[in-house]
Amino acid sequence: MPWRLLKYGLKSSHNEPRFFPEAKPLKPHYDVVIIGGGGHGMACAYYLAKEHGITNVAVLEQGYIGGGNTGRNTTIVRSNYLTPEGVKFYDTSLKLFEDLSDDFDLNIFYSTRGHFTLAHTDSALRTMRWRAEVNKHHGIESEVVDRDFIAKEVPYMDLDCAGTHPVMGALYHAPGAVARHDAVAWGYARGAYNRGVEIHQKTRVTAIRTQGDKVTGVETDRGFVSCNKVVSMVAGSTPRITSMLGLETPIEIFPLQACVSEPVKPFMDTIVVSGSLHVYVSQSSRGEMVMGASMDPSVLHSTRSSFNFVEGLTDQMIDLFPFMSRMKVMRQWAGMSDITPDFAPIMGKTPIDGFYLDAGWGTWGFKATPVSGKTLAWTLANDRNHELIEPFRLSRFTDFELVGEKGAASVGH
Amino acid sequence: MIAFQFYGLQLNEVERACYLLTGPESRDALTHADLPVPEQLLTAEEGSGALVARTGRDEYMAMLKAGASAPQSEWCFRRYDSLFELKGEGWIELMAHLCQYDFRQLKPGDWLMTSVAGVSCWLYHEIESGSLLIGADPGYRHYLIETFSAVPGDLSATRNPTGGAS
Amino acid sequence: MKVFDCPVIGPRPISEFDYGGEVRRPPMEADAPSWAAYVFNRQGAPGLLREWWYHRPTGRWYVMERDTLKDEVVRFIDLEEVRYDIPA
Amino acid sequence: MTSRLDPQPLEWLDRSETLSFEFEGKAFTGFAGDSISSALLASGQTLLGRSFKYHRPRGVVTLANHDVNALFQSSEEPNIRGDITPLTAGMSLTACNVNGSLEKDRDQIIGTLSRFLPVGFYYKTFHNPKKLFPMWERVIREKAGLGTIDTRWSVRRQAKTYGFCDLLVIGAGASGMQAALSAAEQGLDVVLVDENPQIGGSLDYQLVNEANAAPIRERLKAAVQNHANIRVLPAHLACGWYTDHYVPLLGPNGIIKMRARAVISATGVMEQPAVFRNNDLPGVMMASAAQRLIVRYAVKPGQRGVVLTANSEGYRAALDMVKAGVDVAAVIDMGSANSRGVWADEIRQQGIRVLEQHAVYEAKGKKRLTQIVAAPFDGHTCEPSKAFEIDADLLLMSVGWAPAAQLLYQAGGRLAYDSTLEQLLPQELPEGIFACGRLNGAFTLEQRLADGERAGAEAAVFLKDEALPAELAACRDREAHSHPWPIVDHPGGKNFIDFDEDLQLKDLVNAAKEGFDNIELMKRFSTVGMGPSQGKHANMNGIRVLAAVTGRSIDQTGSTTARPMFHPVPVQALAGRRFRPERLTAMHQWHLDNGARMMEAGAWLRPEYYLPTSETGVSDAAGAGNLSIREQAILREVQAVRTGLGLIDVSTLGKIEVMGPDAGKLLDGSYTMRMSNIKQDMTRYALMVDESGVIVDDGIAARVAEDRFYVSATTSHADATFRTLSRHIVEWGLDVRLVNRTGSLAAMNLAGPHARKLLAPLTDIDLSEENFPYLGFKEGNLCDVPVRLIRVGFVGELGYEIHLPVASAQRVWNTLMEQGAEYGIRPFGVEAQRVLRLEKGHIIVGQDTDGLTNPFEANMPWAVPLKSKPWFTGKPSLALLKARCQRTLRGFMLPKGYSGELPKECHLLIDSGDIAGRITSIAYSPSLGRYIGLAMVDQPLADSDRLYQVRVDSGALIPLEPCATPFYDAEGKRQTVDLTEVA
Repeated sequence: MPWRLLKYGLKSSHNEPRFFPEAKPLKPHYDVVIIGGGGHGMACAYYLAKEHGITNVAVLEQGYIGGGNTGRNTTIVRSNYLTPEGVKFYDTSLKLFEDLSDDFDLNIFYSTRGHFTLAHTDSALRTMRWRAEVNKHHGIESEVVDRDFIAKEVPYMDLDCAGTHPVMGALYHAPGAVARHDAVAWGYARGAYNRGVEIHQKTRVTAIRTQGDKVTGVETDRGFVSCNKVVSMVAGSTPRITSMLGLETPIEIFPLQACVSEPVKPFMDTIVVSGSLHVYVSQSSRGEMVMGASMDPSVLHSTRSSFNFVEGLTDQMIDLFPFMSRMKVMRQWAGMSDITPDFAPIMGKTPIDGFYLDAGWGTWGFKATPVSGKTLAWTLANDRNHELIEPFRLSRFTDFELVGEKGAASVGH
Repeated sequence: MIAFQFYGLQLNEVERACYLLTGPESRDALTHADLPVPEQLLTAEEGSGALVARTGRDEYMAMLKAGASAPQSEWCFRRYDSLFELKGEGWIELMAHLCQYDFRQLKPGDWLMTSVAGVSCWLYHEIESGSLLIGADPGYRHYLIETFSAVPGDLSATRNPTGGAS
Repeated sequence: MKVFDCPVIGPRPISEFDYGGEVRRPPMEADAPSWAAYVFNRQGAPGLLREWWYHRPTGRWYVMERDTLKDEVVRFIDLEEVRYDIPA
Repeated sequence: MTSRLDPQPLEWLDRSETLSFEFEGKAFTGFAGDSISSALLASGQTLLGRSFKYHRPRGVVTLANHDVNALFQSSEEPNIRGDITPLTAGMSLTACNVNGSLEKDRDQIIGTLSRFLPVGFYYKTFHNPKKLFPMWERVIREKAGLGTIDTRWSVRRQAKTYGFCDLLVIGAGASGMQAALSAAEQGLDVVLVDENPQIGGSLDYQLVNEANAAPIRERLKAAVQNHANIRVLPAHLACGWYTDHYVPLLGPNGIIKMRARAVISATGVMEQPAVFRNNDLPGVMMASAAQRLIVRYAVKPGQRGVVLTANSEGYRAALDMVKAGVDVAAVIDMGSANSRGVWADEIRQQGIRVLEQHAVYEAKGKKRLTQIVAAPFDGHTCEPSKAFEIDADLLLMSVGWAPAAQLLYQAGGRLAYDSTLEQLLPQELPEGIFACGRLNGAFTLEQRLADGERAGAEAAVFLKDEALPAELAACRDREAHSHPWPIVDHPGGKNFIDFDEDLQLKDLVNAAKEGFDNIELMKRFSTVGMGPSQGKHANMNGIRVLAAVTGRSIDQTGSTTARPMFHPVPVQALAGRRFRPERLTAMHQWHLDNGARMMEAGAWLRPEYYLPTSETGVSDAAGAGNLSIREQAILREVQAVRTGLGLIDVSTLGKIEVMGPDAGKLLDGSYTMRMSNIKQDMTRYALMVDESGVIVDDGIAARVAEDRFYVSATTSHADATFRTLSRHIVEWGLDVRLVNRTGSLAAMNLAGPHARKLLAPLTDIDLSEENFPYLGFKEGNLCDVPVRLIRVGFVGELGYEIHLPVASAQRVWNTLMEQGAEYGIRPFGVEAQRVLRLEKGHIIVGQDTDGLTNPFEANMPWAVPLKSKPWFTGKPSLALLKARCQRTLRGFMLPKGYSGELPKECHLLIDSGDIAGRITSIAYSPSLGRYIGLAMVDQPLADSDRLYQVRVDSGALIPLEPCATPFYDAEGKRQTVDLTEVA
């Protein structure tokens, strides 16, 4: 029995330290204001304090810590992306993830499970090989596997999919992992708070003040705060923030839904994603099947659930896993995906001096939490885009130099 | 050819010569072949052995029984829709399995274009026979027959919903 | 599931439609940056958005003005309003 | 001890049908109409399950599916909810998540270690040393989850249907039935639904002994059953509210997806537990659970009972117990008894001890309740010093209610705390949403009926578009039915807030102390309300605790988001029947009969290659190495086209008629190259890009007449292209008509040196080169069928693409096959076509191009007339992209007779250690006797004359010889004349 629990048990009262600060009034000035108290926002604050010694920082969250997409995603961590820029970026993130529990001294349940992206057509198989080759080139464990391999690893999957779209092979990414998404935000938040960063929940930014083209502060529903560096890390709310500055971006918001089954004894230890069936599934540490599909087809600024989502998902899922027809769906929810034309994020400096962006996270935001926090902190400290995020600059669209993630239309999870 | 029979519910395949007319001359071509010309968009009229629906600004679909005279015009194209006729008690219950439309509101003479079992179809509630005509792209003929035939199996399960005015 | 109460075809579930995205009009003369802005940038923020919607079973295009926060169609736009001329 | 009672007036049982079943290896019996739990209790089995974390003994607590104490496993299904699942003969059930058996669960010791397992303990440890975590994780995962899955279970699917009504009333209790009636009276088409197998709700189980309720009950039930405008659906669960009043109703035979124009939620209230030490012992249950046991299942809930109450319902329940033969030892009232109505007077008259200003400090017993410890209670805390014991095997909790408002929240409704009733009540409801009955604070029978009447009338008025100010609070009661703090602390703990998650009072208090002090963070850190009953018996007390700890009001504390589904819904019902639209070509059966291996192309099925059983040997093409059966079949087909004749079914292509004065202008604007100047009876390659210059489709445009074109599109993009063209007509205000003939016309491509020889005698069209040149288009008759012939060059042989009515396609196909036999005609599939087109260097959109490829990258600068055309979709983007082309498509070859490791599509080109492109297509070319392919090559390498190096599976780098395309018949002579003229 880990001795910390033993030590805790023998104490009479419960005096564990607070994770987050008690609500306090806003100071008049901060060096940096981070809009958005999700995983990215907290990570940025954490690395600003830890790696750059910048602690006069305020994280302003309109709702509660981790209440946005941080608490709504599939919790998948992987780096088998398509483009070299994407692969390097996400692999850095995956490596950071592996040590987070130690850095935080908080168990984020980072669990390496292996990740299958199924191919049901020749063209899909070709795309998998393309990704595998790019991944291997960058030293990432990722390979195209055949039906026999899948049958051995996931014996309970019906590879013939009840007769239509049989599985032809898959991209297998052994380092693919899952983690407790809340714990990642809480770990970063506690780390930042313990290093002097202020966290303000229930504080909504209503306007951003500028002089000429330079940021001077932000208006909130709890008063004005002056600062000369503001970074927007609000994912699904990005257009609302950028429109405050009249800054046009290609971002559109689409609901991304998910659901969980009632908890059953864990039997699935790996992560299975099918592009053409638009479904993904993994089993949480609580025994719930976490399932999802692709984004809703039309723009909507809402986290409402739809019934045809869960109908389509279950219909396709039981072609792959017939026995899951005996389970029950317990709860469904949604996040708001901020999508870009090339399925790659928009990060770093913007035309407005002192205003930085961390957005365009679509369905790939959670896995980028550590690296986005780290690189944005570096960028804020040096007022220059970190080299890992230079390919994701906002100006790439003006230069028609899109990142090729959409190349293979390989929107995965 | 009878597709299936179940508790007085019948699905038959019907033969019609289908045409699509478009362009300014469509109306004259129809009147010339003394076929009906429905006035309103997405409505249909029966007459002289044919069913004619207005599907666009000047676009019409004509389904002719044997013997009716075919319309002639430069922009008149032959279609080969698969046509089915659904009749008998409980056809509304069957359609409730396949199509998100309140068929209790479909009155005789009504024309409807909607999705049935995931396939875009046109439907017409025939006036005298009271049966429902269903037309779709010929590529889906096999799929629609298979799907319509599978539903009655479930119908019997839901045939007597417990209690209440059914 | 959303229902659009459309002219001519009446109330129809969203599952019968394909989404055509934001109505935009290309600038005929534009320098490179403003053409790139037209191609890639979108209105993005929640509010009234004019969008193309294609009704598959009838093959009809609709332009709707929709509140993308409340998911409510405010108005059906006459297609004439979105017409623009292309150089002959 | 629980036991079966004599027949009850409103019982659900059919005593003529005894059902035997097995539970934990023991035989039991019950009646038809019993639930599994009621049958077990009727036989004295009160221990029904073990709690999730501490494995404590659990029994019935709500009997309303608001908890999952009674969760069973069968050989066919996990997580069976005993309280509400009807008993069926032959069931064989066991408990869930027990280590050993229900009676002897070895994991029970975890309960004794609970002091070492504080809230969120798993976040605090097990992570270092890092190596050990996987081991700990396995231990935790093994303990996680409830039921078990058998991955060999077969699939089950239930059909779904659509339903429509004006007004959906959810909940067929007193107020629901009244609402349905008053709306139906005004001519509305009403559906009244209730999740229970019988209608009546609390009008039955709560008011069975109320004299004035009986006539109302009969009248209402008869009225709703027989009203022409009301469809009553018992045993149907409203799973959730979705946009525009879309409410799926889960019934025994599957889901009815009900579209309503308005919804009335008459879903009542959920009884909330009191919190005291060991409040989870079997024998401690809600008063409404005991009433349901007696009224519905004729089960006596215990021998000697105590009622803990804070409302009049507690006294009424005590009277119900007396009537059922339970010895009621005492009624403990957490407040004062004077505002508890006639029922309190009746209890006193019967000499039953009433203890005012008291509460239960602790319950005692091993596997079921044996004794309760009561003590004076000042509204907040107990005085343990004045505690005293009462022996009892039944303790009824009647301390308050939470609104079953999940569907109201989902629809966007807002509730606010009413301090008179001490309950959250609807405050603001969105359009078309109404609430009535106890959910809306109407508690007396008169109030429920009046509120139902009000809601029904309001809905009717709303649906007739007559505005009416909503008087939501009109019929609400004026006295509290819930205690604001039914929570008694105890140094020993084990006072449960959430029975699903085994969360004690201190867990929530400590979570708040650690900073998780808002309702959403508390939920996620402590997991309160995250269990299978989703907080139905826990959220209200959880909110009260958080409000108290933070000193905020109930409304300031707020509540977590109510999400569908109200109860978990079986996947078999959600998935529904399996609809997989399959589109077949006219020659489908012929293909199957002739050994075709079919492949999916969107919804279509197409032949990939043919493997007729009659095939024996194969002409082994030199240099091809040992080929699989599939590859041999494909080679045969390629050789047939190159040397004799091949026929491929291309019916899946998009086929669009474009007519009208502006037809040319539409095509000029939609495609990159100019179309309006195609000469009569000629065709031109049609490349379509989107506004950012990315290739989206390609096809052939044929000039049929001055104002008429016939345009083809690729199989996978046909619908999208038709949609795009029709949109451009609207956007550009053009006078053009489109007709989509994809399904009405079949198409086949006859290709090979003998094509003209075969066709000539069968058609009235003059096939001479002068009359019908390469890329020509002709209309005429073939085998007496009106056809269009197009001389396309995709496969690089003399060929005619025949477009004809789908009804005559098979006949023409048969004739061509018969007549073509002398020329060695063979059917060929998509794979052979891929090889043939590759030999000609033609691209396949989607294989050689991807989501970002523009025409310059696809090495088709000739298709982008930037100078000669004023405007086309994507032109400005292509003007910018022309100068920045970073990669292009290049042909390559492997040396003749190459027998090393074969490169595959999407293998990477490597140039001085960096990625410099990828192979998009590669295949063995029998015509050239070597492997050929296309590669997307980054510019620096493409411009140089260096060999390309491709990294194959083994990691080795294989040299590729760049070469110009087309690889075969570069001048295209073969496409123009008969073989005889070409030496």
